[in-house]
Amino acid sequence: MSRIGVFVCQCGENIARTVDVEAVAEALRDHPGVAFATGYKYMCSDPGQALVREAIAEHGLTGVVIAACSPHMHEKTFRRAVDKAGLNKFMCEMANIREHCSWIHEDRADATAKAIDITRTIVEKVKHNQPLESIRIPVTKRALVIGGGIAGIQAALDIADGGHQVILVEKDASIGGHMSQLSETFPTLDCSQCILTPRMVEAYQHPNITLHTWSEVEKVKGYIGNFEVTIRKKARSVNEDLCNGCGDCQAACPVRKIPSEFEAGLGKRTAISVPFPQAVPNIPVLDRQNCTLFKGRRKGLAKEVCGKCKEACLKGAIDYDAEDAFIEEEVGAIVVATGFKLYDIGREQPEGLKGYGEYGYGEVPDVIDGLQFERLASASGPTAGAILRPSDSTEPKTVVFVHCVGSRDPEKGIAYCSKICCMYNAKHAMLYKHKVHDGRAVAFYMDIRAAGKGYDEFSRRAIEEDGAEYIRGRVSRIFRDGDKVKVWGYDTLNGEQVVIDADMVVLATAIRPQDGIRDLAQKLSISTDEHGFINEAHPKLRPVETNTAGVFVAGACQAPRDIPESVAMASASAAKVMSLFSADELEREPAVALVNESTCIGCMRCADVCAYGAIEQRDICAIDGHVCGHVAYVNPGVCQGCGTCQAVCLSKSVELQTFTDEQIYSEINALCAWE
Amino acid sequence: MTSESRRTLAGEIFAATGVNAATCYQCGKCSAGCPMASESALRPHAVMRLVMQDRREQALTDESIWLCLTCETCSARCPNDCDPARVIDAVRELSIEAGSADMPRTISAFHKAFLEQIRSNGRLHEFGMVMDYKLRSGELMKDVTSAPGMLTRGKLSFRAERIEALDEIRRIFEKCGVTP
Amino acid sequence: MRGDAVSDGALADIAYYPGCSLHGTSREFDESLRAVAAELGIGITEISDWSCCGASSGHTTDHLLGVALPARNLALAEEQGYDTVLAPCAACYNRLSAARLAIATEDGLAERIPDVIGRRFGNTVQVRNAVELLRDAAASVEEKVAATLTPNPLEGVKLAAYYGCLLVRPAEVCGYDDPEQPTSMDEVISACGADAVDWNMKVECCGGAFSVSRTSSVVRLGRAIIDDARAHGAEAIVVACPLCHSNLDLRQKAMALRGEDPLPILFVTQVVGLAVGLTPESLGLERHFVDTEPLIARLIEQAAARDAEERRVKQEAAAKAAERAARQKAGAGAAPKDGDAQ
Amino acid sequence: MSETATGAQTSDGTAGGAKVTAGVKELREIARTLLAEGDVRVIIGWEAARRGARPVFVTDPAEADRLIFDARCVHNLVTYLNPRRDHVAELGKIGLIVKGCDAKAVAGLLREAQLTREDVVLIGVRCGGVLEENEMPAAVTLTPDNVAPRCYGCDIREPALVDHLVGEPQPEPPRPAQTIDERIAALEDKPLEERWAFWTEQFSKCVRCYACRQVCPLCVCERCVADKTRPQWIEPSPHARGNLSWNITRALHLAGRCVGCGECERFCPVGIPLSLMNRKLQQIVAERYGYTVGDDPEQAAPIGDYRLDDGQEFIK
Amino acid sequence: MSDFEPRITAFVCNWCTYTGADLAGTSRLHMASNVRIIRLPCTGRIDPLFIIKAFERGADGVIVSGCHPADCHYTSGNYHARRRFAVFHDIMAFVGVDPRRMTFSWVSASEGAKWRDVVDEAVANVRELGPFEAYRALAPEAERQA
Repeated sequence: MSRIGVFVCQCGENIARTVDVEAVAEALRDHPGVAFATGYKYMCSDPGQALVREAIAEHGLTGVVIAACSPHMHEKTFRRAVDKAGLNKFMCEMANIREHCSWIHEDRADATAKAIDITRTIVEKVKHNQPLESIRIPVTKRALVIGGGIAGIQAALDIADGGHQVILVEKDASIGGHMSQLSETFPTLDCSQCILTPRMVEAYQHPNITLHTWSEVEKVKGYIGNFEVTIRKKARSVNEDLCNGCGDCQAACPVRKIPSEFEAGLGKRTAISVPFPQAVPNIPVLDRQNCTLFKGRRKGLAKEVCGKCKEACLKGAIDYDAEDAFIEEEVGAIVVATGFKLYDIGREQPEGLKGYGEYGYGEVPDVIDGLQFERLASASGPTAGAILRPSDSTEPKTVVFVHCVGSRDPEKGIAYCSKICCMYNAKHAMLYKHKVHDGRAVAFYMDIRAAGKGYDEFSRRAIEEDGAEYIRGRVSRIFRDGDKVKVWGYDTLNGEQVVIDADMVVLATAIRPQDGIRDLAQKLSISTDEHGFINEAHPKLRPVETNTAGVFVAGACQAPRDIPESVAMASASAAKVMSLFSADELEREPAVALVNESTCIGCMRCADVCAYGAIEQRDICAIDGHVCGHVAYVNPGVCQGCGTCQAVCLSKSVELQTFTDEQIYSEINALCAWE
Repeated sequence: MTSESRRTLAGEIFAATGVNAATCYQCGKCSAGCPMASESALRPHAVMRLVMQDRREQALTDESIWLCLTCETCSARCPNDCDPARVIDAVRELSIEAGSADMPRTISAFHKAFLEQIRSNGRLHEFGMVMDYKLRSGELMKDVTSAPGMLTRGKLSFRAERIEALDEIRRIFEKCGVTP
Repeated sequence: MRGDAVSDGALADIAYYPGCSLHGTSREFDESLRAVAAELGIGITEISDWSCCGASSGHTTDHLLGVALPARNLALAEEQGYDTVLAPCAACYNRLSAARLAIATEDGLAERIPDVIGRRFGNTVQVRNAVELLRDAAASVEEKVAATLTPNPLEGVKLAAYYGCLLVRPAEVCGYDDPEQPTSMDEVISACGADAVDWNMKVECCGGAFSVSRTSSVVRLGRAIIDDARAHGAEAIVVACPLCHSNLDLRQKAMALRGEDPLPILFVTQVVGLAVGLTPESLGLERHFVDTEPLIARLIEQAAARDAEERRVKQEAAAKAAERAARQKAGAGAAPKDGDAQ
Repeated sequence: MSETATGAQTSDGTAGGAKVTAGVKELREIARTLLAEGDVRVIIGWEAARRGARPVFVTDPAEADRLIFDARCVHNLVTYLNPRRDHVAELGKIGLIVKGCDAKAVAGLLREAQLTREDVVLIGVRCGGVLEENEMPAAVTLTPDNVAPRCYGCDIREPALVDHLVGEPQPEPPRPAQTIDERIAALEDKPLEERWAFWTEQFSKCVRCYACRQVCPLCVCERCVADKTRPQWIEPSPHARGNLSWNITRALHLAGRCVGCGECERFCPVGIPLSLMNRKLQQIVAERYGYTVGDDPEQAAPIGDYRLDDGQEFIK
Repeated sequence: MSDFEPRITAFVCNWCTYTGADLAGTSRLHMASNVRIIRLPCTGRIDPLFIIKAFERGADGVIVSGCHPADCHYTSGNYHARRRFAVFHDIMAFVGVDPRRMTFSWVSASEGAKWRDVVDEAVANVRELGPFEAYRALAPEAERQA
């Protein structure tokens, strides 16, 4: 027989004004199973909590009901108090007679009657509460960071400096990401490489960081604190241990005309190459698609048609027969930092997007995108920093910069603002004017979005000091006209059409998530929005968490982000990871589902509705050990306690702790007594 | 849209075209490509603006709406799917209903002559139309130079083609409440 | 005006909706279309008792009227048992298609139309334009051209394909080609052995219905188009729209050309006609205001010359071969002399 | 025609007026080989008995000729695959003869991991509908008066989920005097009160024998919620209130799962029109979620699945 | 029937509606006192058996309320609930239970006022329908004596 203590709070006047607290206590006093009931002015005050502790000791209470405010307000408080008194804290529940009663009713009799009902209902629930222990999950204190751009590097370094092992996976040959392609960065115009390269090297040399470039995440299993990750190391054809980055292979390679991805197609590379001089690691990758030797092999030729790089390599590091390798890693947390790619205005488009026919589908040679301009402006770029247009390598005297290409264009499939374009357009206009003093920089914009420290000042400077012409209006058509590029625009501010014979046009094309993001999201069972950006757990309060515990997000894979924001997110994720690593075990409320294996028939309907993949099928064996059937198993580490599984279970063979069928049944039953 | 908002110009336009004028964010791309922009005071985006702001008088009485060629360039390139061409069509209709239509005499003459031709023949008899047009527009000497050329090239015939089921055409005009 | 069929029954007939212009100011479009269709074995039968589609005054004045007038003709085609209507006139094509779409998508319209037009209407008929039709027949056009005995006058001539508005816009109404960078007419031109120049005004507007009522605009817009075509080396502009044609052809004189020879404006059907060896007369080429004669004459001349040249080369080759054969007979058994080695 | 049928059957020695069509021959042949070659240990099908068709377990190839298939083969034999009947499983690998509707039930068991496809060899029969009542001395032709109403408008007269498919194509089942849908519509035309009166009256007859549960091929729980105590959601004693809870719960548990084989109603000793309930639920999931239960095990069940734009007109 | 006070049991999710009801309290929004709330983690946890049992135990009406679509704290519990209760709603109507006795609603943590309206409307509806005698009449003889 349970001995429950009921404590009715007056909450000063808040409850007492409309609810006769004494009457409530009185009514509950002779309710079966209630050993003690009293009212008090402020239950949450120290003396109030003391009252509870004493009563527990004095009356040997097995359960406690605090009739006061909302559990969202003080449940923790009172459970702590109960715990102090040596009673399992899950034996304490709150009856909400303030928010749900005294504050919303005026008639004292009504309110009092209702308060009695509410309290009785909770008393009935507590009769069926079970003492529970918090769930403890071991934590593997190693982190996986996916993506080696500035966000990934920052996260990896922060976690590593915090003394934890980090595995950094990058799909390309070098870390550095898009930032390494940039010339100078807004709003300070400091050289991107100069600030990034040291961080890249630091990450490479950090004792706590294991770097896997030219690698991708193949498979992810497990849950927070206990992920098992399979990494695919794509065949590089170069032995990373032997290679000393001398570059002889590159020099020897006869295939020299491949458009360089790093140079955004404006420069050329060899078939075996490091993407750029400052690459980290400085180890080349053999591009089998373009390599003569492999072309020969694909043709099925008997003998190798090339092999110059192998001959040239004194370290014997070239291995034409290398194959993809798989590495298993156990980690406790994962940071996703896969970054962005640029929208391409071409005719062929991925799901749901349309190209820009009115801008010539990107087939006009002197119409380039922002990253290409970065390479033109970069001292280490294909033109050594000289602004020369692609078609004929002459210096363009009129350059048009077009904002919002793809962005804010639902018709083309992208409704959102890409956020960074306004700033880098201003930067581009500036850089151009700094290099071509007699040149004309015209920018077509819809709105200038320069919110950020020093940002508006920066974009104003482009107009006021560097004389960039800003025209408010979208461009209707861009087409080649002789050796000029015609731009048809409109100046909405003084209401006239503007036609410009440009030498070069730079399109601020939209920011899109990297390819393969949806697959990756699936592997991690995290969600993406309709554009493929990763959803954060809460837009305001949990911006770097995802809806899968233990998986965090940083940088432009979550939404268009500039460098400072990406770095901030990265450090935030790192902090989250480290707080997760701060204890050997993580403690979770035991509000999880539990399967009754004696009645479960393993129909797995529960697994179908579990949003967290917490439920798996488990074989059960007879005494003789042979598998005689299967049942559902709920992984307490993953279960979040929503109870949907229980509602769909036909035989009621799964129970959600703290909200069991018996507890709810008793609550419903208790209500039949109202008059 | 609520019945309340239907009474506004934007509301009527929405009812007639399904276009919510508020979706126009005034980027000007429509006007940038409009072939008639240089000749009209109100450019497509400006029409959208007037509709948005419920400035009925200006929208319905401005000559510009009659200068639209319905070439659809604006709608084809609108990034936010506002369909200015359709909106301008609707504004014209309202303008006619409101009787506030002060389309350029020549243009209204053209439309009237055109529709009259259809109503009375079921098909367009260009020669007849041009004649009728001249009377309505007063541009009596217009094109007298090219008319002979037309004839010699067998492009204009004096005889009007008339369809058999004229009653059907009349019916259509009545049902639509249009009298040229 | 009962439907006088032009059909050799090679293909299932499709309904032919000429529209007013093709019976009037652009009858050469009608003539050349019928001629070409016959040549390609495409059976087309004129919808009997068709009426005007109302373009463009209809929909400019009243939306319902703008839908009802085309709907009547679609209903006729339906009754007369066709599943496809050919509307060569771009304006008709556009109105008919627009009406189809409106009736299919706008609330209550489908129910309302039968009452307005006083006929049953299931909105089942596809609408296609001449360019679309010829593009899909491009293969058979090429065959025809190859099979034609008379030398192809269009071989290598530079033509500018001009689509204008109504063939490609709005995309959801037309949609048989890319609205900004269409290629269908260019494909037809190439199929004829001519080469389609890459130019910029393909889809810009020529002034459409303002030909009569606001000639000044038409002249301004038309000139931009003609200048650009010429700048890209076009020897003629190809159109598939009576409005465009009269604007560019009839109004070209008014464009006060600066000395240059006027630029002939051809209907796409006339181009195909020439390529498959039909006579200029049968294609109504003499009806244009900009005289097409000089161009055609020149082309035919060049073609003849090319042809003669080829024949000469062939004959020489043949002669050589014969000679060699003869010599071989003579010196049978003897080692081949150098020069004969090959 | 029953004469010719009897003639046919006496000649080859089967009792009970079964017509030995080419299809039945084929059926027996397959059964014989399966047993002979040891692919299965038992064939579960129908045989003709004095009072009509009844289930039969054939383990000896020689006895394959006992098997029949005609309009009297009403039983849904899939209930013998029900894991609760493990004594059947003990006989060894099963060869099961299924009509289209039966195949749907097999799919259901597969879908809910109560069976693996390898466990059973399925012999599908082309079906032209069955009799409402299996106790017929001879196979008679179906008429609007004797056909099982559920067969009208059947969407699966030729199962796909089978290893063998036998029998010649059958004609559409006739339209019964009153279809189930018509009965439902008629009921729905009545005001709420009358519907309530109708159902509570029907349910009050329930004696809780649970025959409906026993014959249902998809009632597979080891421990039915109705038998659960602590808490006891469903009052066990047969009175109107508990009966209502039981019958609504039973129906809900079959929402999106019921294959409409009608066995529950056929076996109900007090004649509660359970197929109205079941059919109504089929209508609901069909109207709301465009779902009709089929014999494809991969097809996701409607309850336990969702779409972001599911209708919610009933929600404030 | 004027002195009839409906008894309504509300099954609400902990994160949206329960908190919304808290907000109604903190904003002192007065409402009918006929509703008794049973707190559950998520509408996904709510079993039709709860509602049937509530009716058995003498409730005249029920309310089921949770997070708006896309707001579920557990990402999809409310979507599953939506299907479950759509079916339940329809079949109960078929059996003859007046749908107005069962109120389903989405009330977010910020919709205190909406909660007040839901409550008052539900109470008004049930008050109009009167006590659920039809259901109580099903109780076994013995119980009805007591």
